[in-house]
Amino acid sequence: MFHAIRTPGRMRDQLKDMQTRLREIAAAFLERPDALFFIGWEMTPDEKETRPFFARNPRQAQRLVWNDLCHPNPASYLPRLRDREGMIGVAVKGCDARALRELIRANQIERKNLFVLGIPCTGLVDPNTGAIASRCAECQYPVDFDYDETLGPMETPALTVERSAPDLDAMSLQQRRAFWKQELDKCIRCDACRKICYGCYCPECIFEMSDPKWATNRGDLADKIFYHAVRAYHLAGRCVGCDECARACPMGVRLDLLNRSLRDHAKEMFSFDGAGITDEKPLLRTFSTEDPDPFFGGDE
Amino acid sequence: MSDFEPKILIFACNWCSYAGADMAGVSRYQMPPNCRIIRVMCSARVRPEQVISALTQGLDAVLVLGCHPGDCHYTEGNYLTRRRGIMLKNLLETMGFEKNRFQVNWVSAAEGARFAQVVSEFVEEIKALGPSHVSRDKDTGTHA
Amino acid sequence: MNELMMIPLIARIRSIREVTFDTLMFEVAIEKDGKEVPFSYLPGQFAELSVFGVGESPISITSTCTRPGLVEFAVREVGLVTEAMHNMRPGDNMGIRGPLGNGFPVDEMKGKDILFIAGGIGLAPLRGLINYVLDNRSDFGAVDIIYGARAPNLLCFDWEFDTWKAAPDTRVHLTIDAPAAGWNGSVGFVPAIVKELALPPGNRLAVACGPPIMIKYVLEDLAAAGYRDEDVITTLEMKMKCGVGKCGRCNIGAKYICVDGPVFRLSELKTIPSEY
Amino acid sequence: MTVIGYMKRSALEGVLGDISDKLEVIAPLPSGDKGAVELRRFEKGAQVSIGPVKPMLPLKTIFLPPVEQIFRFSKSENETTVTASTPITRDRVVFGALGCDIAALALIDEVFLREPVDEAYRERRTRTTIVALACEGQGPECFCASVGIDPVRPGGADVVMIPVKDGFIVETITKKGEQLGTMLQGALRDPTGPQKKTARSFTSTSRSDVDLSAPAGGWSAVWESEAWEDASARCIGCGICTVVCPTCHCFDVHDERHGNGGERFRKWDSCMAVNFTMMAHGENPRPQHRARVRQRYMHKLVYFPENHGAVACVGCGRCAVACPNRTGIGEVADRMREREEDSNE
Amino acid sequence: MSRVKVGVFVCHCGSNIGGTVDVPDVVEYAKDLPLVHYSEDNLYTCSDAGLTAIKEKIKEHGLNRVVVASCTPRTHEELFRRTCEEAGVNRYLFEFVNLREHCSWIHMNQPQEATCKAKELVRLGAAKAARLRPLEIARAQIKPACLVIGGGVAGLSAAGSLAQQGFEVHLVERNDRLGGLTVDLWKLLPGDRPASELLHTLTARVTKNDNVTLYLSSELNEITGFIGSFKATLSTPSGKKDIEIGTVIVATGAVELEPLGLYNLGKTEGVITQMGLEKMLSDGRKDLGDVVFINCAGARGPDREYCGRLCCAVSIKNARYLKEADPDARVTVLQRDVMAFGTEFETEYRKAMCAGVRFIRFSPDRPPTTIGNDKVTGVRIYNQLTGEESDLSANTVVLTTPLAADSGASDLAQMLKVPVDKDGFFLEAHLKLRPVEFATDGVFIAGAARFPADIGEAVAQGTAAAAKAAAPMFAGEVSVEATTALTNPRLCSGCATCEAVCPFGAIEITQDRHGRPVSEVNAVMCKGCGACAAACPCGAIQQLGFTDSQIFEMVRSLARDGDPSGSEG
Repeated sequence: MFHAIRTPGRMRDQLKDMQTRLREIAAAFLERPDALFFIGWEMTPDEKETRPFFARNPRQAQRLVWNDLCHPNPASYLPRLRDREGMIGVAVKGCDARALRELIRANQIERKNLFVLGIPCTGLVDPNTGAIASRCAECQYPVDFDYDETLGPMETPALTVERSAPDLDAMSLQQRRAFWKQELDKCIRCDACRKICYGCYCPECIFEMSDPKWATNRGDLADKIFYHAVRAYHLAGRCVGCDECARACPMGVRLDLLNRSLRDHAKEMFSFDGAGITDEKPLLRTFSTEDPDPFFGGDE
Repeated sequence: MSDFEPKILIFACNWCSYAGADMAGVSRYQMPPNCRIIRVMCSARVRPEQVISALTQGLDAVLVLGCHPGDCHYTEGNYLTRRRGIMLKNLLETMGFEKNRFQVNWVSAAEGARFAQVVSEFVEEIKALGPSHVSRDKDTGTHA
Repeated sequence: MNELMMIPLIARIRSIREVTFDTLMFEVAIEKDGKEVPFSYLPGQFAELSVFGVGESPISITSTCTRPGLVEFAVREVGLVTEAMHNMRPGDNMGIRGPLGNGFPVDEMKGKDILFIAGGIGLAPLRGLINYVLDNRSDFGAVDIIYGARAPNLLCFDWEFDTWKAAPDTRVHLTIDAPAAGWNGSVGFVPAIVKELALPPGNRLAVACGPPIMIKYVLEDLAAAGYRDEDVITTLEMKMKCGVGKCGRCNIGAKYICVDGPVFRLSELKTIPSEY
Repeated sequence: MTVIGYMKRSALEGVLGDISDKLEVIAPLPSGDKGAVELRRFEKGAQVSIGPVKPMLPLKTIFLPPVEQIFRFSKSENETTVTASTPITRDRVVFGALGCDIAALALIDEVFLREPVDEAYRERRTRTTIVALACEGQGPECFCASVGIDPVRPGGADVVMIPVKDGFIVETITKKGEQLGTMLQGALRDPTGPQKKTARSFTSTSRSDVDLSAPAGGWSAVWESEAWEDASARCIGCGICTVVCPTCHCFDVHDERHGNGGERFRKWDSCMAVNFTMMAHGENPRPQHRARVRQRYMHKLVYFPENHGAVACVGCGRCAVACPNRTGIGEVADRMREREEDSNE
Repeated sequence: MSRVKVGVFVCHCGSNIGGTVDVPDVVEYAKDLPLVHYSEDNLYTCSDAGLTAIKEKIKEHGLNRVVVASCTPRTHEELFRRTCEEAGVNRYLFEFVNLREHCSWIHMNQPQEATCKAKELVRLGAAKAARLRPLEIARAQIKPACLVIGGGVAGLSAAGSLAQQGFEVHLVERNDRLGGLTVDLWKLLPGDRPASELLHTLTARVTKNDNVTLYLSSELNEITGFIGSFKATLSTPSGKKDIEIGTVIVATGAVELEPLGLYNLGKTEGVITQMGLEKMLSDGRKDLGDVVFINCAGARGPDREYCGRLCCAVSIKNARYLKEADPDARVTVLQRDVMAFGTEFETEYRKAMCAGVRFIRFSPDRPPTTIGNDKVTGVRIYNQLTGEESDLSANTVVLTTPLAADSGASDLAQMLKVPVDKDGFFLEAHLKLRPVEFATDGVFIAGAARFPADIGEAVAQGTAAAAKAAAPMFAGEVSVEATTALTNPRLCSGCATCEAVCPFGAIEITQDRHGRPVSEVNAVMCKGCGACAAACPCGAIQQLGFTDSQIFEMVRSLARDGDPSGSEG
């Protein structure tokens, strides 16, 4: 069933025929004997959003959709499938492709086991408000990613989306502290934010570890500040800004602000222009002797 | 906050800053007694998660000391510390920690005076800031 | 507050005895509000021993309820809590909640011949039952004990073997996995010895406890030897936290291993999915 | 069950304010700025939110708190003194409890009030009066009708308030309810005929087409089915469903030590967590992700009914709303039944 | 292994510690720390009496962890470790707590706080000691053979020096002859002796010594392994050859920069470089006519900031030779600055002037330009002093260009896992402290491959590198501190973050038995800095002796176990 898309008329047909070609390509891929499944999106039961879908055969490929609600990142399932024999098809938009490049670089999936279908996205829509999603303010397509097939030119669309409030840097220290106290009070440490993130692929996360017992699980403010600070730090220089963590949070905690602030700071201090854009080494895996040195003389 | 006595953790790298601390000791530079030094082989061994854990378990400040960039015994350890330090400082400030709760500084093996000066200034700064806003009282009751 | 649910009593360590290089036997006295209190239990039951500030772990009671005095626990060092226990000294105190679990069906075992099969630390829960049977020797038929370990110095409770061998109509068959210097007993895996002895089911119950891989082959051999599922009893090792059937950790099928077990007949085990 | 009067909607906050002097009052209050609702302590002047949005965290939160200290201990020489923690200090009243959450409490009682009784839980249950709010179906996700729950006069409630025009008909059910009723007298007026009639004819419109029955051949037949692979493929294992589910009650126990003392506390846990069944020596009987997904649904739809006679689902639909992939229990049950049609392609 | 029994030995150090810190109070406090079975104080723990006290108490109380609270570990750590070893306790089950330099000496007028700090430092030390695990020192055999890459002056000097010390040397040279750049030079300073004469003595030392195996027209195409056991594959005219060596010396030299297009080099006939001139001089060409040298051609500019160091000397030398060969010819050197340092080059500079060579200065923002399209006829210069432009007639224009890095250098660097700087020259471990070594053990550097060097420096660096390489080869074995990194394959996701941050190339991503990528540390190459352990998100790789759980426990104890001064609640 085709979803009533909120984007302007002219784009609607473009998305519609892209969806048809997506289904054709997926079905063709699933004909191959070594194809395991094709990961794309399908509509949720209430037809208001999309969710990942593992099409196993050409018939199921007809349930695949492409529209401006395809928020989930299909590449985030690949680390779990690293040991599977056979080819895995995956549909990726710009931010997903950047995530996929990070995963391939980190040996979480081998490029030769993947059939990557690039989709030129023209900006996603927030299902609750209908407006262009704030995550698309971060929109950047990777530089020369080797897609197997694409549905069109894979360039960063010209989107003018201003970033979602609040702007933490503009806040005073007291305001920021109050903001995070109010946000983290809502957090119930269900850890959905790290489990949906493509960047969290450690076999055993330090928050599940008993020796050393990093997370104290006391559920008080200190424990939550520790959790969210470490989660954000682990993604410094690796986060593509897809904001899936914020979307998955059942209590609506604004986690994306932490990653966004780190991305801005990485750009400002090291002119690091983002994860997965090029094959340049990730931010915290290397250094430069010309890095700024705000510490010398402790004059901060 | 005149009577507030902060509890401060210092990570010192074995080859330069720990030796600098020794030099300060040998030269009998008097310092406030708020700091505890943990020795690591290189400042690059200090895990940012460990700094965050220290600040959220009740310590008032953390100072990571390393060799001056270029002098690292392991050639590039302090460059990594510098980059990690810059990102961690930003993250902590974004989450509501004061700017100077976490500091990185460079002290060579010969700079006893500089070590004493850096530590004394740091303790004064933290005394001015007061206790950490996340200082968990040692024996909290139930959360519910 | 009842001591079973969450609030432990104090278990003061009276003595620590080395069983193997990584297993110690603790003799503890149970205290409530500073006074020693009796602690009654059935063979095969376990208790949640806790090291305050570190955690809790379910340990089977290895002493025999028919013998008055202290309660004994054999603890192998595998994780944080057991490591902390191994660092304790006589006089220190642990926490204890118990007795927990159902224990062996001693009444149905009366009058029957019994074949005990154990591997490594698996002898700990059976030792209590064996001594119980030997203390009420006349209530039970022939007793055969097959016990094996990887090496001679890993055989637990070796100081009991002689008294067991001397007991009436009781045979003890010891084995080790691979030949070792100074060992002239039989060599081979426990399941191999079970097959070799091929004791007929007849009026006999088999009680088995040991590492999962050994239990898997032993159950196959017993079935091949004609033992009915109800005649084979084993005790399961499963992740447990509360030990009183509430925290959901040890739930397999409709059973809670800590309350409906840990002792199960093979017939009962076949009704639940093989997730253990 | 006796009708004790009619209360105007506008008088509600005032009454709760009066009661809060004597008892601790908990009510659904707004949380954050996006219309979310949360069961929190009512302070004088707070605004109760009664409306279509149900609190994301269910009623179990105030009987089985997310984190709860069990006891504190302190050591000197080698004497250790253990002091149990007091669960609550004042009697409490919960206003605005929903039918599904109250029904869920009855299921949790089956586990926690069974020998050996969880004292802390029992004390919280006995010292809390539950004021139910008859609901006509909170949102599109509700399907309490499909699991036979009466959202108008839910069993287990001490008092029921049935919304009529711009107020409520208040009915007390249990003795505890009557005691609370005496406190409400000040704000109550005699109900008029039409008000009593609307109260009696109050109906709920939740979905009744959600079918949680077993697939053909029973659930054991689907134990090895590939359909579990499909159901668990997109699931990221975050366990939100177990957090927001009113009947989920699994917990984990942690110790903490500082100086010569410390404490033991328990916190919510989820069968979806990777290390839920991980043992100290590294063995994990449920290592694969799909086995954990299977365990969650088998426990609710098979094991719990086998032990306690009722499916452990009260049809509140929160699992579908909270799940990042909007997968609810109803959809998985359907998927298991129709698995023949999919798997043989 | 378990059943940890910690012994704490607090030192008075005469009055250095005891004068400020209440040592008996610290000893009493240490008695009931977790897992501490014994604690005592002594006047001088590092004295014989102190050491024997430690050994006795270890036996008496069955201690298996030792904490000494005295002075800085940097002085007596080895002494106390050996003492523990002699008493049967693994040398790494020992922890030092610094109560002198870090406590008593710096809080002399605050005895209360100093004692409280001392107690807390001892508590941290005991907490870490309780979590220490026994470690063994890693040793590697060193094969007494060296691979010298590059047969230029530096390579020959290194190879000759090693061969004379009796080591097996494999000398690989890309060209079909030895000597590198020096082959194309005519006469050398000082003494204007022919270059071939010097080369003869250097090559003789190599070709005549049967310890040296020579591979001409050969290249290194693959090398694996680490100090003491490198396996290299050479591609030689007679096919692939595998050799095993203990050390490697990089002496690949540099090439003369040929900035085509600069001053119409390659476009206008008659514009050549110094090497071109050297060739002509050694061919005895006399018909050069008037000659203009243009120095700093392609150097000290935006894309190549460094100064070539020896190109000024070359220009001075050749200018004098031209003048002497044809006194009537007008030889002019256009220079931005003359780097003729030391006595040798200063006298050459004066000799050239006396011979009639004219030196004219130009500034980089108004460089000279050549005149003539297909054949050069002169050079237009802007004279800074007079301020006008003027033309110099010239039949030949010689560009003095700096030495630049060989284009193949970065591939070789990749192979050897050693760094190159932004100009492509190999980057030594430390400019002043370790000039001829790389950070990676067993790999050394000599000659122009590191930075433009004249022949004298190349020879000196060659012998220096040979000496540095000889040291481990003489020892025959290298032992490495055991506090190296170790990976736990169960926790490793194979993301190679550790491999990326390791300064020494000691970490490799291999496959575990399921074919999954897993990181593996080479204990001999690992220096134990711990950068990898801090970079790994899930702590799969740990630095032994400084593991996460040890450091975490110290921080937890410091933050959560309260101040020891007051009565412990």
